[in-house]
Amino acid sequence: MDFDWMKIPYAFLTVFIVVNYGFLMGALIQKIGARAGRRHGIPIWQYYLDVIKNYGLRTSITHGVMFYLGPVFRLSGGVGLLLFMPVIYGSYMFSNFSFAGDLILALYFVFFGTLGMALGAGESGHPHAAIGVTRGLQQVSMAELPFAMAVFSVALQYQTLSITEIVAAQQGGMMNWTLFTNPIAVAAAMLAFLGSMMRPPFDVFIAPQEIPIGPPTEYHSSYLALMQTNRAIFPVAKIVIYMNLFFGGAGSWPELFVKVFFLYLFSAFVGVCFPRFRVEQSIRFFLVWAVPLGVLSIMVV
Amino acid sequence: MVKRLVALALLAVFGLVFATLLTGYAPDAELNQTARYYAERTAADLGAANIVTAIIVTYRGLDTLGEVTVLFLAAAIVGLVLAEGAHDRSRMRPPVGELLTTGTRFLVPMILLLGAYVFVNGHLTPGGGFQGGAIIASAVLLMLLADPLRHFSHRLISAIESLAGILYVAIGIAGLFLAGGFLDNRILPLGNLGELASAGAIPLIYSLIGLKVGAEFSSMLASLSETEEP
Amino acid sequence: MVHVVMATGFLLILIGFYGALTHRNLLRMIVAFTVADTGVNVVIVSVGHMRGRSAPILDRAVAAADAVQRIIDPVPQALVLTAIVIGVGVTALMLAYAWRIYRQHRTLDIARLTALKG
Amino acid sequence: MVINALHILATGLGAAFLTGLLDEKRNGLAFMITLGALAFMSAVSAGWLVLFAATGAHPMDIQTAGTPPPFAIALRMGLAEAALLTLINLAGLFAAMHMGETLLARGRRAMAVLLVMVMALCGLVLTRDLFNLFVFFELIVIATGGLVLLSDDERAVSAGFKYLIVSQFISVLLLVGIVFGYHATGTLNIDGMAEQGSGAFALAFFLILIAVAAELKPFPANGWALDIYESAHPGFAALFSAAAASAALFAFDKVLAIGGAEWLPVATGIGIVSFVAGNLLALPQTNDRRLLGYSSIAQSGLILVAIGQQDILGEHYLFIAGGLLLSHAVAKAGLYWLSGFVAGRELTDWAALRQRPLLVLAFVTGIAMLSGLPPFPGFYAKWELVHLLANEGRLALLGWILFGALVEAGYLFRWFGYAIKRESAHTIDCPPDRVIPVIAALLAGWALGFAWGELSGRSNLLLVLPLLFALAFLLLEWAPAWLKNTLAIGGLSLYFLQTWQDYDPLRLIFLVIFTLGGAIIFLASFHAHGRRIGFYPSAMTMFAGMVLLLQATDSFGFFAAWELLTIGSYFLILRGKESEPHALSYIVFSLGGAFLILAGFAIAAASVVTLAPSGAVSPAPTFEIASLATLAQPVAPWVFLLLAIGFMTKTAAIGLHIWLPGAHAEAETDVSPMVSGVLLKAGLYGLFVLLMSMGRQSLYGVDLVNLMLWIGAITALLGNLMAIFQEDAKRLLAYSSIGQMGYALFGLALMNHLGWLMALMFVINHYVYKSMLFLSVGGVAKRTGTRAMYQMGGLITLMPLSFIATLVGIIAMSGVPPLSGFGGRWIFYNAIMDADTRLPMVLIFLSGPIAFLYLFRLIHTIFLGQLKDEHRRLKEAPLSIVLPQMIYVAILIGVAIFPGLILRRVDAYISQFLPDGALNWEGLTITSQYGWWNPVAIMIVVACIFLLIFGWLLFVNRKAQKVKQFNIVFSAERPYRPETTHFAWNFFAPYKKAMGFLVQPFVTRFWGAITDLLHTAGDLGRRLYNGNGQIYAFHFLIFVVVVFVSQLGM
Repeated sequence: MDFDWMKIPYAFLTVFIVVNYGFLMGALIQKIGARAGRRHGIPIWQYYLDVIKNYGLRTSITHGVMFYLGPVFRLSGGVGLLLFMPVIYGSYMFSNFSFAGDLILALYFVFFGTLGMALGAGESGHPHAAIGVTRGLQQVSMAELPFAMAVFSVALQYQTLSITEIVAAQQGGMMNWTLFTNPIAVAAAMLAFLGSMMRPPFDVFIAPQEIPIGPPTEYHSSYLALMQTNRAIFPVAKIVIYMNLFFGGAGSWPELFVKVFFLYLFSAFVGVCFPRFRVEQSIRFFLVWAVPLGVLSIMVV
Repeated sequence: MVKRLVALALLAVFGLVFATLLTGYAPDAELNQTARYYAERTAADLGAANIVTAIIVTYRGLDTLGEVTVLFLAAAIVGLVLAEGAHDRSRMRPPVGELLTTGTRFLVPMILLLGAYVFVNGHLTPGGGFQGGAIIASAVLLMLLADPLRHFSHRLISAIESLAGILYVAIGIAGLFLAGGFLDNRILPLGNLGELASAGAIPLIYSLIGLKVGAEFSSMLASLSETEEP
Repeated sequence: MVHVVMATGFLLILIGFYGALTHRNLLRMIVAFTVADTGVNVVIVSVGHMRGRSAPILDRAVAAADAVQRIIDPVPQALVLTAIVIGVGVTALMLAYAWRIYRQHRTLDIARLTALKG
Repeated sequence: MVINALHILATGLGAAFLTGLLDEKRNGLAFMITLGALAFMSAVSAGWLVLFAATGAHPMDIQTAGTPPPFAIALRMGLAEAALLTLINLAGLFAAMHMGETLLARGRRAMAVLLVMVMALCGLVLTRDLFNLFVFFELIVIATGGLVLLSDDERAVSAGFKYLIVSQFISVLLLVGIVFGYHATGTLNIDGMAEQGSGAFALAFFLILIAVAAELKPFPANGWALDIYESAHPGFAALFSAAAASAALFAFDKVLAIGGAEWLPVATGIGIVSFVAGNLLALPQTNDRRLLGYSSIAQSGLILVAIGQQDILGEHYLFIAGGLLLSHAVAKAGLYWLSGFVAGRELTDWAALRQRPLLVLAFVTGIAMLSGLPPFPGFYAKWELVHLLANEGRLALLGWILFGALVEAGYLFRWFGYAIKRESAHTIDCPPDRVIPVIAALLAGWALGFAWGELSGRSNLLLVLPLLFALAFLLLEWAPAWLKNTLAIGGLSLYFLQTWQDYDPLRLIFLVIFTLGGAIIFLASFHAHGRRIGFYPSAMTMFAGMVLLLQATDSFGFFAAWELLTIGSYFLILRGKESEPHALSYIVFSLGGAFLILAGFAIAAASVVTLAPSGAVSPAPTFEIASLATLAQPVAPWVFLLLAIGFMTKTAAIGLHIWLPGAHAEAETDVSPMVSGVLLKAGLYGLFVLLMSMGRQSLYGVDLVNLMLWIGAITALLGNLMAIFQEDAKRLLAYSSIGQMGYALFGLALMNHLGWLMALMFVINHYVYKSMLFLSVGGVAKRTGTRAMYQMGGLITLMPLSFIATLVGIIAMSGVPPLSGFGGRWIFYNAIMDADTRLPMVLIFLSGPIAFLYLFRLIHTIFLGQLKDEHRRLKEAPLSIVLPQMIYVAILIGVAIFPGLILRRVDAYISQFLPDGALNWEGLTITSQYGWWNPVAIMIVVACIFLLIFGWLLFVNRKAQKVKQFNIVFSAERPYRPETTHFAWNFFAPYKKAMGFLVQPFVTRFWGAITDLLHTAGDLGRRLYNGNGQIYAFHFLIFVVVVFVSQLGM
């Protein structure tokens, strides 16, 4: 695997597909959530409208350099994460820039956007921005733990850190999926998944945004547009990791769409059923329920 | 009370130690090697009739030099300590009996003579510098008793003491150069055993010691007498 | 006989020690030490003693030739002299100290001289 | 030509008598006579010393009275005697100078007493006659009684009396013993008695021995001595401690020869009890002279132990006992003389010394000598002693010695800390007659250090170039800081250029960090003005220690270097404003660790066998580090354990970490990066060496390396966790260092190829980003005048360069691609794939994100959020502090793109030890057996995406203006006070609620409890000394009885 100029248009293509899919799926999930709450919900194209509107707006204020860079980091993180993975198994076209690194690169690049966003929001000078960021970081630090262990378990199981090879090992029927060959690791990872999807019960850190004065008030117009774009790409990219590691990967776009949708739905499903945890409660939850599972998965693999 | 009990318990252990030493002690039937050497050689080597004196002044002369120094030190320190009890010349002279005053006048020269005799003959008869010195000091004591306000010249006492000391050391060093070693008495002719002018430098040294000891004791006595009641 | 003398010496030492340990008055302690010193001197002298012999002085009674058979061990005699003199020096020093202490503190009680401790 | 030794005695006496001839008023002349006599006596002794030292002549017997021993008193002059006489007479001479004023006031009698004292001490050393020994002892007692009175302190009188009481008991026992000994052997000559042995008069010998032992002021029969030390004139206390104690020790040694080997344990027992108890009791002291007194007792105890161990010390006996004795004597004399300059008697009053740097140097020299630090004789002596003890398997004794030495170092360095950090109202005046003795002690200390280095038969530390270079800065203290700084940078760089070819790749990495790394940090030191006294010698000693550590091939060189870097860094750390307690805990932990290393080396040496030049097989007093590999069971795991704990103390592994946060946080701006970025690597180097040579070890079925793995993981977790709760920026970084060192330890303990590679990456990365962050934060702290992060905020626009450095630093540190931290993480994951143990990884997984938390806190609360009113006019940190940061940024990016430049060589080097799992460095991609990583590609991809989006955003928002600080809405109000809207304090409160139980200060409490326990023990022990002279007599008698009973039992 090496660089090839053709990879650049292919990468754009991947991003384009994922963005569209992300918009649609996001709206769909939101609608499902609304229906579960006996509300009508948003139209399926709502995100397009939002994004187009926001890209069209021009702002005349900024809070400073880092404020500027926040959304840039954010979106770079999402796009980069997507592009450092082979999205479609067996497809050269959609293997993107996965020659640059393996699973570990993907795992760590997740934090790139988080870091930038945290910094950018911080410079707005608004205390709620910092409160939200710290809450998110605290929760994620514990939520990531079972996931990291699950990844380690899977890597040990397949004796490789290459995503492609992990997916390859799961080919040949559903029973070869990690879900069935290493169910404990998957259980741990799926709990972690809940924690990282910014949905109830683990979404208290976006509370400062909900009272509408957090980052979204400070980030408006094109800043917000970038962030919304990222909110379409990033969850998908993240779920793609899960899918590749635990659910046999995807040999084609439709397969990917379906798997990602159901995984996303899982978090939405849990989200509508449970009330919100405070941060320390989430930390304890992960510590008590998810971490032991992760430890177990490492031990038994 | 506890203190006494502890003291008794401790001393019981020491008693035990001493008792063991005591029961284990058997007097020698023969002189041991050192004593035998002294018994056999003193007369011939050093020419001193009094073997104890020979040991004190010559064989173990370094001890004796130390001994003299002990007294010197004690006198110096007593002087140092008492110096601050600046004596009070204006105090009343306590009443002293006529008998004592007269007796003193009569006795002091004789005591001094006896003292000199004792240390000059130290190598021949029992006695010696220390004994003689003490006798001389007793004369000073008597004088002080007779006249408690009497003032002795510290300058003189200390000059005697120091001169005697320096000469003593000088004789010792002379032994290094003229005879077999430090404090060797054979820098002077040994003479005939039993005579006054015999045993080399021993009589000289013992006389110096006598003077020195006498001066030291006197100095202490004088210091004490000049000190007021604390 | 020698044993009796020696035992007396040891006893004097113990008595002196006991006195020094139990009396709190400086002067009494000094006296106790002189008792103990005396005890030591007695012990020293007794060690040199040999039954039936005479003092180590060569005179008409003891000729130089048979001194070896006739005299007692002269060394302890020499030692005891030194010990006595040293004892005197130390006693004088202690007395001077006692005077100075009394002058300073108006007490001779050893238990009250505890400005320095720990 | 030398002069008969008897002239020494005769001169002393003659001069004493001569003063009596003088008029009471002519004290000046008497004083000249006194000084002249003492100078003559010193010269004669020195002549003998030179003779014996130069020719190696045999000891010479000196007869008196023209009669051979045993019939007359004989003296003996040999090397030891000559050395002691020189010491005693010089001490007397300088004591006379020091006490000049008092002596002149008290008159000729006082001078005579002093002369007799010195003479008697000489006599005690020279004489070979037991009774003569007694006479000299009594002379010393009486002279002491006199000299005590020279004090201005009225309490001295009662102290002197207490001394006289006890000495009366002593002399009674001694006399009884002597006379019975004479009766049993028929001689008073010590050699004659020794020939016959003490079997026939064991009880009498016991009395003699115990009486002489009591003159050494053994615990607990020493209350009187302490009172004298406390109240006497310091000039005399110096003589009492230096000369009298030394002479008494020598006398004890002579007497012990009569008893023979069976009595040696008595000496050892008394010695070790005194050593440990003396040091413990010194711990709670606040009076300087009393503390020195306790220390003297302890030191005498140590020398007594050496005397008691002479059966195994063999030919090294004089070297060891002499080294200990001379260091103690010189140091103690110097310190007592110094105390004469200090007006107050509290330890803190020594702060007045700071007015005279020379006196501070003398002070520190004294303390280093007492603590047995290099390059002083005590260091060499301790090395030999410990090795010989280990060789004989006397490990309990060895342990107690090291324990006592640690306690001693503890209170001495605490005291030094007071002197450097506290304030004193007193001033110091330096009359020449008082300064000369101190300078003499100072010079003597260094001269002895040189002499012992020469005698040691190993490399003389005072001839080692790096150390000389460091010490040369002592002579340059007059120069301005910028000049010294330039020299320091030049020296480090030149050293690197000269030597880099001599090293293998692993050591080369360390060398680069130790020299060039240090030089970069020194760039920041250009910000200091003035002369910066004390900084350069300390810093350069530390760097000298570090480069010597890399050079060292044998255990001695290694340990010496280790101690040097410890001392240097201690002085550096102590320079911080509030660093006094932290520097103390640093030095105590470091020395504790060093002692464990020493013990480990000693035990190892005992079983490493080398060929002596003659071809005979003998245990090695020092050995090649590499031969640790040849150690066999059952010694090997123990050695491993000791060394590992020692090194882990330096890397602040959890449990041994409590010194680090304060030490690193309170240090000066440019010192923090030195001790954190550079110094910590020395510990890692030690661990590298240890693991490379010894590999896996297990003890009672516990795999020690596995244990280290756990410790590393726990350290990483807890270090990071503690870091997130800090409000102080530098403390945060310090705790983060603990965590980072945990990572490195973990990597090493993985014992696989990639684990080591990862540890090495941490070595490099940690150096770069921790130095950078410390400089950046230090610059901010310098400008804002605080280190509390919640008092900062919004500094990004005012200090943009510092911000960039911090930003790059935290990206690198958190392991987020594309910067170099990611490489470490990638190697880590590959490494753990190979590991046998999996559970500890969990902790590492957790600590990664936690690191992210504190990094965010660091950058947010300082540079983002709300700018405070009082900071509105701040400027960027000084150029000298910013410049190295920018260099680091460049290095970080360089390393991030081309990690292979350095790592591939190391990778190849590690393959020698652990061939499996080497990486493949072909092309730009780094490949392991599990995955791959292409730093260049990552950098390009990320940069392209980033710039693309950024460019677009810039374009569309080209007209955006920066809004005012308070142009935000906060709870429906427009805030106007930055304090209320800067979210910074208690930043991670929920985390504390959830995980706070992990960071309860258990370890601090544990060590605090230990310290309290020691202090309490010391305090209880002090109550023995209730000041009552009679009780002291009881102590003496009890001491005798206890020794008697235990001797019966043996």
